[in-house]
Amino acid sequence: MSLHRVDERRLREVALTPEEYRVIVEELKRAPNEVELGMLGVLWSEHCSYKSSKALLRRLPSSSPAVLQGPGENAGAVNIGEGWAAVFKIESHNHPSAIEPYQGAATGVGGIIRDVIAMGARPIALLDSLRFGPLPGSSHHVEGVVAGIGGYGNCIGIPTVGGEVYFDDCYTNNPLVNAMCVGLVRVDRLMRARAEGTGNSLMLVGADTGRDGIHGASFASVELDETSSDRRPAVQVGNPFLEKCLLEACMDLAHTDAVVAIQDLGAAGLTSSVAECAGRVAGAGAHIDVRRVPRRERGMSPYHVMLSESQERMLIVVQRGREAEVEALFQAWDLTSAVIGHVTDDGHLTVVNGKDEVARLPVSLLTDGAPLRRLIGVAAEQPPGLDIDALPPLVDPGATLLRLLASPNLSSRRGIFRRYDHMVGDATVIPPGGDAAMLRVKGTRLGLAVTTDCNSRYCHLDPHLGAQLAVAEAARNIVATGAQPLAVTDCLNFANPDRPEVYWEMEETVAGLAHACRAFELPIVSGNVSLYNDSSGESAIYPTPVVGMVGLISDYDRRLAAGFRAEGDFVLLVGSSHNDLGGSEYLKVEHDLVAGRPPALDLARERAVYRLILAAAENRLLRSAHDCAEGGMLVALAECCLLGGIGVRCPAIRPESPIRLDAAFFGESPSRFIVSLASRAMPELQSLARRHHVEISLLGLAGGESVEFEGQFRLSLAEMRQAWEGAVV
Amino acid sequence: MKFGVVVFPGTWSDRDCGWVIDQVLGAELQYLWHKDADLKGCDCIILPGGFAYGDYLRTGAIARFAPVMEKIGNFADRGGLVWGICNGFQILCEAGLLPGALLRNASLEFRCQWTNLVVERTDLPFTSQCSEREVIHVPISHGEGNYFADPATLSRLEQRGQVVFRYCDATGHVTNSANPNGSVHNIAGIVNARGNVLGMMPHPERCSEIELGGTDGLKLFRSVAASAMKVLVS
Amino acid sequence: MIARVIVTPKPVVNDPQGITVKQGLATLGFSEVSDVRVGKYIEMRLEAGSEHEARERVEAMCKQLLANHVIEDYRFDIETDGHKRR
Amino acid sequence: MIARVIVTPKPVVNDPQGITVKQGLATLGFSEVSDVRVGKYIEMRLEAGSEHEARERVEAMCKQLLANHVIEDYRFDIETDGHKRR
Ligand SMILES: Nc1ncnc2c1ncn2[C@@H]1O[C@H](COP(=O)(O)OP(=O)(O)O)[C@@H](O)[C@H]1O
Ligand SMILES: [Mg+2]
Repeated sequence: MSLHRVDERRLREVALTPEEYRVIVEELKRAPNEVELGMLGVLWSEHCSYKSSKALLRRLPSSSPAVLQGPGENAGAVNIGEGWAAVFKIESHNHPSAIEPYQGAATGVGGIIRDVIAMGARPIALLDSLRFGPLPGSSHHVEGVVAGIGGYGNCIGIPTVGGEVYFDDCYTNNPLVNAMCVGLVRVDRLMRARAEGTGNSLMLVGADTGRDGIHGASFASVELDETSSDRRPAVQVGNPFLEKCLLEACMDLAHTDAVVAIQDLGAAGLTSSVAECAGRVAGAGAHIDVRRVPRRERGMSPYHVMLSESQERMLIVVQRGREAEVEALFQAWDLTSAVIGHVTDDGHLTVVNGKDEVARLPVSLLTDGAPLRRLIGVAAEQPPGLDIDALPPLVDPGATLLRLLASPNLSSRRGIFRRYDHMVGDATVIPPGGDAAMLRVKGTRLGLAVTTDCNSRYCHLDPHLGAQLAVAEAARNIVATGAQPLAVTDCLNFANPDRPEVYWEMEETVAGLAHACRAFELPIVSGNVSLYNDSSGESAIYPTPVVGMVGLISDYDRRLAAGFRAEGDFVLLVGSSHNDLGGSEYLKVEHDLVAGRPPALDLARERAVYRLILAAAENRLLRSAHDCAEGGMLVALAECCLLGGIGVRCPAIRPESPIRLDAAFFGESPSRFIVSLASRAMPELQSLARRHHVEISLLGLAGGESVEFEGQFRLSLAEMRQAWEGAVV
Repeated sequence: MKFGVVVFPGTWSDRDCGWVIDQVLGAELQYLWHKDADLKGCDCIILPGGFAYGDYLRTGAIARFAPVMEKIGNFADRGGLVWGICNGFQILCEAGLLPGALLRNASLEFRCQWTNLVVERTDLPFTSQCSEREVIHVPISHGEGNYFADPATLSRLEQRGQVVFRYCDATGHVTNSANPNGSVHNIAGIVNARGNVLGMMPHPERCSEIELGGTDGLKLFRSVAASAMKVLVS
Repeated sequence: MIARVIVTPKPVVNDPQGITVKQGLATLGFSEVSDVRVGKYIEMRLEAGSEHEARERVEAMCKQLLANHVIEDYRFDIETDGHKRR
Repeated sequence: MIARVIVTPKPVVNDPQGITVKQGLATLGFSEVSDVRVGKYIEMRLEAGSEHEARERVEAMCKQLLANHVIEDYRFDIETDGHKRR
């Protein structure tokens, strides 16, 4: 077939390759017109089509008896009992946040909330997983992003209860902003965004459509370069107030059975929402008239209308003849709604402008037509090894502890989360600051624990192991609250996958995630992929597979927090320590090294430790629990003291050879917790530990105003707090 | 005892207040829509927290023109109990039902945290269950809670004992470091001269159950429930 | 017509935003700035029979909604050309 | 000297505040208003050798701090009388 002539520049503008263009012409048996080309361009962008990652994602486990909805819908859903489903998803807004930190982050939050609403669920919590270049250079980004997340979440009235913040050189030009939303819906009210029923109406509700964000999806699918700032008009401005009204109106839709489906408008706007909705039903198509789309601006072409990424809009599939009922529900919230078309059975998305047809494309070509990219992974160069014997011995553990507490990667996040309303909803029974946060399910005794985790330094040193450790850390944070890990959502942030070592990282990461999730019997029910996080090919980010996890406790009265609760309690280390200094924060802060292998993870041991902690929590043996993560045992212990306002007295630690003192204090061996309990509960815990084959050791006694290891060091809580709370903003 | 909880577009503490009234206190609950022209026989009207109309332009600026506000003004004039919490306080100031205004926090940052409040009036229908100069533990969550009144208004407020809550430290001392937002005289809540309209920035509905970290807020709801019986709305 | 309204914090009201902007400018090396006040700017397109009428309407808008007289002052101008240009 | 800076959302950028204020005005009976944009107003007192110099400095301040050029436009004027009056 002769290739239809098309301007190369035009192709680049819509981010299609000549090869992809050839496939389009072949499938259509004609050249696409301008509007069609634009529509295909956005839907075939990496962001929407997953053409570089789809094959890999199929390897992730996605089922368990609790799963009500796995990947493929706007968000995943799991059954949590008593008739309730938890709905959740994580999503990236990295590129927009790099360009405009406040609005990029804010609209990221707005977008993920709409995904949860589309499932019919009421959003009950937000989490944010953030990565920046080192402070103070990145403070402009940090300030903007934190303000943007708070600005949206606080205004809309959904508590932001958790997240994480890391600083590393690799994020200097590519900050990462991932947002997760969790919602609740009655199981029998769970919606799916399927355009069922030929003749049913398609209604567009919420904000008027403007020219904002055209080509946003393609924008997220290319590397940032010097010209990126010229594309800045692509950045949208969020309106959380409008989304709050939209949220309430969508909740009111439950009062009518006239609604068939709800679909949010995100990347690629109307084009993708209509195509996706139709694409989920075999043979379905849609007919829409751009003239009926309410506009914010004059002079918009059909192309603009179809590709606009204006925020705070939803597509509603409504039973024919019942549009007025739905319109009235939105009208009550002063929201505009418009019937813009209807569902067809011709498998095509037809777009008209009044009488003129402006586009007609097979739905399957839009949603599934993008040729998958065959990428090749080649193992990256081995990162520098670590000769542990060459490290100078630890001299002053107290001084090191203070420096670690003040390290921006370990310091208190209070300066950030106090800018987020984390209480609205009257459901936050474990606030941010410890391990996972917990939300009660009102009207029941159920508690949902939620967390996001990823140590990307580990992933850089060994992506396969790093991904497993991310799953394990998330699960450990859930378990530390006494909740059972239930399901996962993941956000895979990578550099340019066309580079073989990056694609290799992706392969390894996905394999690691799959391996750990299978071992813990955790389904991955939703997720997102963000690629091209490298500016101009340099300064690629570390592989950063952020794991969002949800856990369940049957009675939140049995929940555990991280801080010590009572003087005189026994303080124990659960699990065993090894010479795990590879990739540690200790190495970075004290020796300026990013080297070695991340700590080895024994998945069976890790599970055994979970079982022990959960059994002990179930039997109310524990007064507090906190996992050991970055900074190792001593930082975890210090956090228990600072969070509880109670010190600890311990005999000196004299590890048996070959375990080193620095590793005992600051090594990051996984599968460990610090717990406290009343002395009388000790025998029972000991027998429980024996039964689960988990090592426990007495560290000391809670009490006093300092952390003391006899003869080794002593620090007052006050000086520790000053170091810990002084670091991040 | 019937509580009316007003819902504007953008309000979000309505459901939390409703939860406390209905599920914790066990009192009668009536949501009032901003377009309602009738208070439906409520004995105490709560203007809850949130971002009514997005708080665009100024907090409470647009909300105060909602149809329900006119009725609430009349109700207050007749001695009815009106209780503005957070955004509700901002709306009451905008509407002129309480003096002063709420500016951006001195830090220019939103703050969600626990605060201590010293209760300076216990003879009010809102605080009768508190003891004299009791220190209560109540969270705040706002970006614009920095209370301001011109010097004349301020001295009038102080002279007439209209300051009900002040930010203080755990021992009840009113200090600079205990002031989370820069409010003049550490003011966290005020009442009108007649004592039937209360505005406060902190959120009592967020601390009415022990699992949420404290129950001091419930004292205020209980006070209203107890004393409403005595207030005669003429 | 076009109305341009400027709303500023009253002099007695302390303006933390202005102070912060001033500090921010100083950090960037603009230490010649001795005082900053931050207010709002509102631009409106409106229909009116005459400039006089527009002036009265905008005055009413400012009084009722656009400014809070406890903490803010306002001033505005009306551009009638804008109307003609359309 | 006194610099008066006006920062407005760019015309193509969504202005939720303006939209909401317009609706608010309509509810109050000011339905003659067809469009509202809300921006910032910044008034600064500063020292400068000449108006020209002041202009350059304020321009730099706008670029670096006062306006976010991704979504905002700015304009300003300089009043030298202000200086003389002091
Ligand atoms: N890393 C991943 N793991 C599992 N599922 C994923 C992952 N990335 C994307 N998905 C799933 O693929 C589908 C499409 O994702 P996305 O385009 O981000 O959703 P949306 O259109 O709602 O923004 C969703 O159902 C999502 O949950
Ligand atoms: Mg933890």
